Amino acid sequence: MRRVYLDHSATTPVDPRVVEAMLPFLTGKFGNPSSVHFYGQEARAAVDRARRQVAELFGARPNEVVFTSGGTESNNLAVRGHCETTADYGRHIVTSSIEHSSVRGICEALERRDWEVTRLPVYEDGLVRVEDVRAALRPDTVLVSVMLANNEIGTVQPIAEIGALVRERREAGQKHLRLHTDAVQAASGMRLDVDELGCDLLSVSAHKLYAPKGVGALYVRRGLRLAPQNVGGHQERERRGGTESVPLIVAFGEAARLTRLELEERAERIRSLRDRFESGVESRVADIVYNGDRARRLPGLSNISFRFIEGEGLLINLDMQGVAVSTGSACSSGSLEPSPVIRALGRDDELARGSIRFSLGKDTTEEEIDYVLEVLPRAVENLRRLSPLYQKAVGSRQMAVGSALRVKDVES
Amino acid sequence: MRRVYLDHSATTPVDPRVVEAMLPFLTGKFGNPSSVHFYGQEARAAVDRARRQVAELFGARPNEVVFTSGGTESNNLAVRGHCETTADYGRHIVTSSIEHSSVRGICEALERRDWEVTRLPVYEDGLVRVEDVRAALRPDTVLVSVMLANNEIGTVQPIAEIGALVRERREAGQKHLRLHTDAVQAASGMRLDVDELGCDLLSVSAHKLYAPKGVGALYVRRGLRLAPQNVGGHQERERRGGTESVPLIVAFGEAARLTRLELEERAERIRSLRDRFESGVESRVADIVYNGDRARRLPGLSNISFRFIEGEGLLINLDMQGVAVSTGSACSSGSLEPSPVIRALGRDDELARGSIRFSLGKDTTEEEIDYVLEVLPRAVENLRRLSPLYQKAVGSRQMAVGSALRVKDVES
Amino acid sequence: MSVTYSDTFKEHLANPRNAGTLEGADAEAEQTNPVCGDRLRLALRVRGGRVESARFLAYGCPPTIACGSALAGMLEGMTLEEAARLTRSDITEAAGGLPPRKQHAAALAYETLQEALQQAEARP
Amino acid sequence: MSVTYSDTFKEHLANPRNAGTLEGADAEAEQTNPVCGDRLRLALRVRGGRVESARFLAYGCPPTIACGSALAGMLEGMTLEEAARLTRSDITEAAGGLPPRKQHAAALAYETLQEALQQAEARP
Ligand SMILES: Cc1ncc(COP(=O)(O)O)c(C=O)c1O
Ligand SMILES: Cc1ncc(COP(=O)(O)O)c(C=O)c1O
Repeated sequence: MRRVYLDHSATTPVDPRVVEAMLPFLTGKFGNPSSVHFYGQEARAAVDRARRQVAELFGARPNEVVFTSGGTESNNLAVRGHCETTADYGRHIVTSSIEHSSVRGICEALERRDWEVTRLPVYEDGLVRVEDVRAALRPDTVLVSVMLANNEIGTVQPIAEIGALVRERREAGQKHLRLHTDAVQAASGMRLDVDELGCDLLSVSAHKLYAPKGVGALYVRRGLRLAPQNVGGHQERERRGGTESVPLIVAFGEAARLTRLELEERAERIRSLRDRFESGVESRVADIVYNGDRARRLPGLSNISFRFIEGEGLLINLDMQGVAVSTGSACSSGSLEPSPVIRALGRDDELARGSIRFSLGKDTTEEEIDYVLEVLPRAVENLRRLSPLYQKAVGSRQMAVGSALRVKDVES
Repeated sequence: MRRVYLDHSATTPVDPRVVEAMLPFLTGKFGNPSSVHFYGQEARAAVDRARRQVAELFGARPNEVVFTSGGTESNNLAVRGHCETTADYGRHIVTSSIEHSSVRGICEALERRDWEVTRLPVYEDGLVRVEDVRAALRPDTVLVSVMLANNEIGTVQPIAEIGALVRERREAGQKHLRLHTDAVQAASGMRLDVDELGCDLLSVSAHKLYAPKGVGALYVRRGLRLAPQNVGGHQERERRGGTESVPLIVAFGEAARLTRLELEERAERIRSLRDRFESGVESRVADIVYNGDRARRLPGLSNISFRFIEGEGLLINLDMQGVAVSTGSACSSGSLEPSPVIRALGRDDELARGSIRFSLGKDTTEEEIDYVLEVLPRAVENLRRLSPLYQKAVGSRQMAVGSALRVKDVES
Repeated sequence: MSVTYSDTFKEHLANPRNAGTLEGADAEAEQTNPVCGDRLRLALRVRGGRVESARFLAYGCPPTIACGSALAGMLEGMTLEEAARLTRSDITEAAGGLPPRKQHAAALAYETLQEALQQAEARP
Repeated sequence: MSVTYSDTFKEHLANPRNAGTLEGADAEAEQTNPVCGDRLRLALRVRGGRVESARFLAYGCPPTIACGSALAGMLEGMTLEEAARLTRSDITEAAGGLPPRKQHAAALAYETLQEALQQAEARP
């Protein structure tokens, strides 16, 4: 079966060049970087090189990079690590209502430990307003954590402006206030620079950048102390214990290098394919709603709600025809979880349930997009014809449902 | 240069069969196990298979296995995860004085949060006594954490007996008391069975089993609840957030399978090579002391203190001749850190500083051992001849130091 | 949040049996799951105490569609007594099985069937 | 806890210069680092205000050995005045450099040198 992967926001295939770079560190150069002997030094040198490569990805110094097991751990270390250090100075966090479940989860855990969390709204465009951040800041706020780009709708938040605001407050005397940004999704679509962003902590994850799952990094601005979360061992300058995954770190380094080299070229290609995709959908499918600001968003992401139908049904239908996409909604026994991100845009449950994320990657081709444009309208149509909501909506038009149905076994 | 790796306790090379098993999950089968579509299901199935393989390694059920980023994280999750859950019932931990730095580190962190920690002694044999455990248990003890096999001297602790004791106490009404054992080192050298051991939590790490660094597992006995440490996402049944590292987990599964298949054969080969090594050293080098009980220890490990000299010097000397070993001691500005494990045996600082760990692996050969037996005595001799301690010790024998020195540039 | 579906299940989704509406139906039931919003509509034409035709419409997650398809498919040709004896697990089975968290779809189908049978029996 | 050593450093370790003791030495100094227990012994034979021979013995981590070797090696041929002008960083450099956490080795070598020079100067 023909397969088209349009779920690069979930994870990406490993670039063959990245596989190539990491392979030697599995078998031959397998040392533990903490070992003093030759094998250890060889591994240490490789980790150091990768650290420089990852630091360059976001314009930091190598010793500001802490390697972790992924984006989730980076977020945990950033938020919990900073909050545990500053709890004596304040217990208030400002975040957005559309953060990734990891930041959301940590904030909820902190609430159970007597922290207060202000969750900023986003508006129909999926964007946080800097004025809202300003209004939410309190004298006891120690952390602002707002993601750089959202994983479901791809909107890019005004982090540089928030960074300037945070710095201003800090200079005005609120000296424990820091800015964290989750750049896990952003890293593959836009150039990052921690100084331009003005952030103190920034999370990235390798598997969104054509490197393997299981490794990530946290940028920690020089001078900032975090309470380590994974303790024991002297690795990562006491900031994160555990034997370094040398092969994954090397892979991450190479992927960071390639991303930096090829980012603009990739982004441009992907953006033009995404535009082709969206105009194709518009001309073939009625009753759709785009989710999130279409200008301020990542180049590879398109999130669309299809009225009258439900995301998982469409997802499975597309999957049966080889097209892999995702939906933010989940329906499980006794509870409906329409995507909280789409709900935060002010959409009703039906639209939130009918949202599908298409995320393109650096190797997505025009032919693949055209195939999806062939398959998608049919899948939507078939599901709509099964949908009582759709029937009601078109009822007045006296549509002869049975005869128009293309599915098998249908009688009038 | 000829290279002999005798540091398998630090880390192991990845078995080519393990590389083979993981490779498809980097490029082709790269899905995120949380994805509903084909790629996700393929990844999910691979993780499930690996979970069964790892569960079989220690006789558990698959859903009792939580994948982590390594042994350090497994230990963190076990100790902190259990203690946070049971803090209302008691704040006392019993552990040993020779735990790995990760367990040691977490216990120290808990002490700073008002937990009490009893550290059981080991005796000259490097073994914990069950009676000491019994005496240390208090009504408010919620956790006993004693490692199965030590990473520096390889001694195997009486966990089954401790497990029986813990179970007895639990049945007598101390219902929150649990036993954790760090089996990171043990897994490569002895068969594990969580029911025979009677433990509730057990940590393992893939990179000691010829799989890559960066993945481990925690056995969590059915019914036991842990406070998750890495939060966010629904992975690992809410016990550990973060996108699963499918390639590393698959690698770990395959390594677990191979370990289970080949363990006895490997252990026997390794033990006989280790014995050859030790009798070779005995016959060639005087003034040595074995560290740790020589019967109750892992088959591949030999820890020897060489009098009058310092471990790191010997390590570097051996390294310059291609032999990789390790020492538990570290000397850094303003502080001496002689191995706490060797100190716990009652050895003085000099012996603790002069300790070297030789750890053999499944692919160690007789030729390699013989090469080390050629190189080691010379290295020891050279360092001793530089050593004022040695000079003093042999001073009375009127030894003509200069003429006997084999190092270059020496005049009488 | 991952879920594995059987081939039978997928076949129901790819090619739903008996989808649509029915002119001159003897029963037209519609039930909504109040929690998650899933909806199932079932129409029956009954002749001589036997279900001659059955059609369904569904909005909701794939299990709801598959259960609608499975239910309508198995109903055709059954007597009303046979239909009344159908259980939730008969529907689940005909749909090719459901993951634990998706059992509510069979419940919805079952409720809709009960309503339809009541309507059919109430007919003269 | 990893540490990278230079080639010069390793050469000092593999082939220490001027190791040993000296018969009829004009100075025999021994210093111990009270914290970590490292020991360095330095013996000098002085002729006409110039170091004719220098020998060292060392117990401790590799930097202590390398510094001993480097120091004894560079002393031979120096006048006592030149030797007195040596600094800690001269020793570090001659040893091929030291990692930050190992600077104490050069300090020990320096202290030992000072003691030896005092002894030598105290000689008639
Ligand atoms: C915005 C965002 N943050 C964090 C994560 C978590 O990263 P990881 O999958 O490496 O744990 C993801 C992806 O899953 C993400 O999209
Ligand atoms: C006994 C013991 N526990 C825990 C660990 C930590 O495991 P990892 O290196 O996977 O973090 C190690 C090895 O480093 C170990 O030897």
